[in-house]
Amino acid sequence: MDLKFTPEEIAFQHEVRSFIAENYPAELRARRKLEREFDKREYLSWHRILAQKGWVAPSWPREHGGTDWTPAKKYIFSNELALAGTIPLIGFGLNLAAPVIWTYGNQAQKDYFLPRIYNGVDWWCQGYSEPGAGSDLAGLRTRAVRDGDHYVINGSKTWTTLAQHADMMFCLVRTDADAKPQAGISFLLVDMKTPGISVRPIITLDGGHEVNEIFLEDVRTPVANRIGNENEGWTYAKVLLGHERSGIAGVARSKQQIARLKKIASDTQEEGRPLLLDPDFAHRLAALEVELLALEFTDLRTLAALNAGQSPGAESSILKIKGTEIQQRITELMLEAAGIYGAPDLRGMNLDGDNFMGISAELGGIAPDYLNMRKSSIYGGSNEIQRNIIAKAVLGL
Amino acid sequence: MDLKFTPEEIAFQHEVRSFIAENYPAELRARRKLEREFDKREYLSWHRILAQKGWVAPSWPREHGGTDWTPAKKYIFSNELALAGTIPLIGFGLNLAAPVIWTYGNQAQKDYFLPRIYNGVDWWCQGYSEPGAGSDLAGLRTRAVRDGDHYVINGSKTWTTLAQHADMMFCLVRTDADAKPQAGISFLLVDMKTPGISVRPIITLDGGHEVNEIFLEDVRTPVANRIGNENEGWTYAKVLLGHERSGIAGVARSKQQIARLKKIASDTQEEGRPLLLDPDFAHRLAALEVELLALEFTDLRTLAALNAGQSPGAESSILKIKGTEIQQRITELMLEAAGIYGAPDLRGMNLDGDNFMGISAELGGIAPDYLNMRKSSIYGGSNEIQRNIIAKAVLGL
Amino acid sequence: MDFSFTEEQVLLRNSVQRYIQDKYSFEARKTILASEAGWSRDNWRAFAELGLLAAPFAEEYGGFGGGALEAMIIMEEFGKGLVVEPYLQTVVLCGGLINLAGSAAQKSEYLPKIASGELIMALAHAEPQGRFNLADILTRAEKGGDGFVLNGAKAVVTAAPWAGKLIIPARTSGAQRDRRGVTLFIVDKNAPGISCRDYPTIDGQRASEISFENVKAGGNAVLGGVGAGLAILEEAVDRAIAAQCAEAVGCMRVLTDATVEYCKTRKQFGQPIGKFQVLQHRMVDMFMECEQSLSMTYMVNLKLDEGEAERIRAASAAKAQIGKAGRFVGQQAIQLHGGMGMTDELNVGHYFKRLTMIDAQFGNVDYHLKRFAAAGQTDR
Amino acid sequence: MDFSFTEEQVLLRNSVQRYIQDKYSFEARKTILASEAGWSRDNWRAFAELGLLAAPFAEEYGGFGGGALEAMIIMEEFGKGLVVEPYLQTVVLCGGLINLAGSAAQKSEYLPKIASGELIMALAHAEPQGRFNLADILTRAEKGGDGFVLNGAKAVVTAAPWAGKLIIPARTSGAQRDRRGVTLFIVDKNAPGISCRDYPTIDGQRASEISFENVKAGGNAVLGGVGAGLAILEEAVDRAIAAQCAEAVGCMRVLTDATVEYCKTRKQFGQPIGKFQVLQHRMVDMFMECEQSLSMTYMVNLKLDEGEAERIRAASAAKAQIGKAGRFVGQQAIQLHGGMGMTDELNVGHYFKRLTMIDAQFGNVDYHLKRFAAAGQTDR
Repeated sequence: MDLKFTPEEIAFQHEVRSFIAENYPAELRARRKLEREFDKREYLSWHRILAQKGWVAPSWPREHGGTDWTPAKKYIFSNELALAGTIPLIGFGLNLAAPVIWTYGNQAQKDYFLPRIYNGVDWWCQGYSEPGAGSDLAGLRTRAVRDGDHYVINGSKTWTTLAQHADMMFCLVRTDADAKPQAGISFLLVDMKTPGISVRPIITLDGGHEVNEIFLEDVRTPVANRIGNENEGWTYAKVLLGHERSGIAGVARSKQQIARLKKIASDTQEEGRPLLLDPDFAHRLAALEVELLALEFTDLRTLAALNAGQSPGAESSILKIKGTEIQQRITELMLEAAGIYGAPDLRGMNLDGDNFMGISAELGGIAPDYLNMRKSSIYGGSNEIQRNIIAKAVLGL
Repeated sequence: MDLKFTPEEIAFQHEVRSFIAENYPAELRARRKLEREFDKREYLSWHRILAQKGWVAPSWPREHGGTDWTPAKKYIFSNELALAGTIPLIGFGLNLAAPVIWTYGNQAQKDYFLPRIYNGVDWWCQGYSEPGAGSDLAGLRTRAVRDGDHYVINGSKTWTTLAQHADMMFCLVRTDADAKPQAGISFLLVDMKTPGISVRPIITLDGGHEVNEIFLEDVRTPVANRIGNENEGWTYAKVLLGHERSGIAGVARSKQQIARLKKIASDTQEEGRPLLLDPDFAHRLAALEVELLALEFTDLRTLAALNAGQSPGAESSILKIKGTEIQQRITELMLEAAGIYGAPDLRGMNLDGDNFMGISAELGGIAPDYLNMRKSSIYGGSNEIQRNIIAKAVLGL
Repeated sequence: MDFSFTEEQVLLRNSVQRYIQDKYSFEARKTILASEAGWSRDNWRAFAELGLLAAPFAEEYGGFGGGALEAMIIMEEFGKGLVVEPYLQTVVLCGGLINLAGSAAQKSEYLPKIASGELIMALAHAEPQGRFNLADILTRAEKGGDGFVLNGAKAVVTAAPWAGKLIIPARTSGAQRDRRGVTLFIVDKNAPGISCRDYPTIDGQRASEISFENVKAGGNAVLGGVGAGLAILEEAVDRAIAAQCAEAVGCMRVLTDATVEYCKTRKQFGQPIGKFQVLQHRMVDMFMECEQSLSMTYMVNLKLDEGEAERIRAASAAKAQIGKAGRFVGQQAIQLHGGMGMTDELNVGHYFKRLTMIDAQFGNVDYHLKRFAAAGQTDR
Repeated sequence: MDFSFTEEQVLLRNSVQRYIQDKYSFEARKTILASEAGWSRDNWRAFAELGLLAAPFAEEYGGFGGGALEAMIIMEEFGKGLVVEPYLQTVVLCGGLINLAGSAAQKSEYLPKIASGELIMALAHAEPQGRFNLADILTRAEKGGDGFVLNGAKAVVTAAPWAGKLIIPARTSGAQRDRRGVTLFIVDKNAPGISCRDYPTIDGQRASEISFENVKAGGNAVLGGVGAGLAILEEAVDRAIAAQCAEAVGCMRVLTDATVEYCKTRKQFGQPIGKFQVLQHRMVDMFMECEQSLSMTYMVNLKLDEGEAERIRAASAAKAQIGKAGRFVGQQAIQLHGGMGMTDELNVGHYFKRLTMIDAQFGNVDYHLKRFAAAGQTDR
């Protein structure tokens, strides 16, 4: 047992750190501070810098541009990105579409799509959920009917994250209405510019536009864009559900947020002393840091198991549950720190150089963050479902 | 809306208070301070004093010795008893056996048993639970076979509170083995001196002897001691389950315990000041007091509904859940206050006048109280079952 | 002891309920929020006609002689409707302050105008550095001319964009956080030297940051005596808390009912999600928090007149309970609604936002638990 | 980075496990507890033979050259067996103190005797007024003769009834709670002037209240330098905390496994109660607390040598986690076992009691959260 990284790993850590320092766009560095929504160009600028370096998809197979880093190096890499607070890499192409394509796609599909994903040419979105179907994917009703070399798709998808930017969508459609719910489903790649597709924003309660509803009306998609066999899409999708969970705990990101929280709480006065020293606040903050420290080591234990070639199994649901609980509690404490300044809704106001009285742009982002973060225990398999998984798969209940 | 008691109610409150002050045995007053277990004689001494005054069973029908007090007066009465910290009245006879007897018993049974219960001649215990059956009473297996004018009972009962003192037991026995689980059950009154009955103590994790297992081997009980019809006992028992819930919230008792907790926390030093002023401790204590205040008014609202002739319904499960949660948290805070002095196990040591160093008899009772109080969310329908009841009966889920 | 309402109170509740039902649908509210003003003068006039604005004032000032219980009844229904019009600010807080401490002349001048709907007022109590402490005041009022001259700044003044008059606590003596030396002033919002920066709030209300530069206030602008402002302010805020608890109970009740309803109809894995025991118990806990909060709302409104220490303990206990319960009920309502709960289109999120903001207004759970404990200690 | 054990460590764990399984059944333990001594010298001898008592000491003092990880492994298994023999007190705490601060002569005198099982020691650190603060010491050691004379009292000294020697922190200078002026003394438990009042503890161990009346301690009784005792004491206690966390993890693991097992077999309303989703999620939360606690146990044992501030934060974080988790897991194990959980006959209650006592020993959750936060602040 040993906590230390190897000298090679430490050297790698320094390399990553310097690369970020030297190459992260100054424009993004400034924007990040304000914690606002990013646009497509901003997301892609960092993606392309990493692609050029060969670092945008460390977990991919070597032949498609991946690295042969050990799990420890992958951990160090994603850790450094999070600690530096870089703009996140949007994973729908990199982590979700790509593994299905390289695993189940044909050569033409691999040759065409994978480089475009790698280099940030295509922005992907995920067409799984449908109105009314929620976490229960087997109930999907969007239908694709064969018409010569095309499928004609009719139906709708929802909760589609950042679909407003998407060039491509991978989606599940029903190709056999008579089969059992989980059979008769195919996996299609759909060009978002195809006529008949419309994207309707869903505004979330924080006022943000992250998710969308997608309507498909007689959308003609080439059969060549089907992954694998007809009616077997569910199998491919399922494999994907269990795929890449690295970073699911969000430890580094939460550490960075706690540092930000401490800064805000030091700058906030309560009864003539920094809020950070208020016993109640300090107690809750310390409890949260302790929880995060425990999660960090649970995460490291999972990583060590991976390193040793073991499969981490359903225990990684712990990382999802505790990770999101901690993220939510950080935003709660932020909101507490903001006090009455949690109330102003400053969306659409340009505050740069115009912080009226006590309200900084940073304070203005706190309540929307708190509201937005409620999603984390809902999306990606709700925490209730994660607990069901542990109960069944780990405890055998 | 009005919080005030009527002048008549206030006068009554004074009357009760003076009565307790003048009549509560001095011996018990001294014992109570040490929070130890009581013996039968002690329980009965106060019972009999109240019986003589005509106050031992306010909720009974007038004809059998009850009062015609309004719900408000009953509330005042039980409140004053709790605030004065009097020894509790054991309710198995008064609140459980008696209502079944006066509702479903025949005249001979009423004439014989009710006065004996009222005057504390017979101590009763309740024979419902059986090993392995828990909260699910329909699964009971103790059998009674008719033999002339007698039933011959074989089986066992468990979790029988204070059965070591009991003269009589009311119990459910299976009289028809072929009927459906809830049919074929009869309600019998059994003399505990009957040959074939043995009582085995169950020691609980606090080291106390409150509950027992009862073995019945060819126990002959007169058919005249059956309540109502053969095989209909379940109906009588069910009615009883929903009967008397007054005082279930334990508000007055919890208030008295919080006062005791505050006293202990004022007398305990932490970092040179009373623990009561430590911000963390004060925070938790205040949160608990707030919770109790809310429960007090939920209790009063239930009382007002009773006063207005409404039936409180399943909402009273709130009183059970919140009441026990608060009682448990009080003992938790007590244990926190005790600090390292929660550890000594002083059972069997006579500490009167011999408090070595920091350990008073009061501190010595804290950990056993904490351990013992875990039962409150288990016995009497676990809090999980109470939540099921609210979900079904109130929310219609 | 009696928890029933009088016939008049039942009628009052019914009439508010009917109005909300007819005129304050979720869609109607959305239109109000999207309007430039962000509130509806028509609704305000209707409130006046229904007698809501006059309910808690004495008859000699155009009121109906009600009190805290009437405000409680109105605010609970307003909570159910998520009413954004500034009842709490104008009637409960500012009207309440004038009622508590105003001279006969001030009462005659302001209360009838509030009761008739003519005058909107806002209380500018918070300061940028002050967090929740009502005594943390740096705004200064110096003697000058035939009155005072105010300089300073106030933060997040709800309803200020709509107000004709402001009530401003300022220091006529003492240092930051001193309990003595606070004086209340009634000042015209358009007085020279007042600048406002208006904005919406997260929960759909409007507020302002306000600065004062040599703002003149005549001697008759003083409310309740020079240097005597803090105790009055505290009492008025406690009364506002009592009313706001009722609003929060209204919000929580809607959320709990909506969640139960949603879980009965929404199906997943072949059955209504309301059949899952974990969700059932969660809803039971929501229900219990509603009930406990309602109990506390009755408690505080019944105890407002029982002496200062008792009032403080009642108000702070109630606010702590409502803050805790509001957070739990709001969060769980979103969680149990799943993705739908996250959308702006469903009403659930809006109740959640209002409850979230109520927690911080007038002091959050921590603040009030401390105040509750401190009041208990001086009590002993 | 590596979380695997060496082959030697795996062997160590296996041998402890085997011993507990064979010789430390619930019934065997009950017999030990009921005996007059309340511990088993046979077990202690066996521990010595297995090398457990020597594990963390250097080879020159009869040890096996292990360290914190070896103690961690042993204590986790001792936790699973609810071992009452004073490993923590004798080997980890007192042995650790001597190891940290003893002179060569002291090490040579005491460590081999500890390693061989010949000597039981107890640390008498707590005082009646001191709660969890290690610096809160009123016991005074005045210069006298060729050494010191001790007067004062110590509270809840675990394992003292069995001990041959005590380590006693006393004040050679300074006032109550001063960090300076604390000196450690190794004193014979039978020294004139020492009186003990022995009693069992709730969790089945034995402890004493001890008073000192002019107890003589020679100059060679001083451990680690006059006035320099507090830092050593703190480090030794942090190391004991790290070991105790492992013990707590052992207890929690047994409770969680037992609860899952019980809920799979116990039927109610026609099905195993483990089918009820509310209980399932409760057990998932127990499981997660076990895992998080194990993570923290690794963390603290790996960080003990990383400098004082880091060590303090690690130990206090781990103790806070274990306190919280132990309470939750213990309470839920009882709750889910229902009436059976309340009985003294089932092992469940005994693990619960041990976890309850571990929370208060060496400082409870509150104490360690404060210490964690304070260490972070000086750090920044």
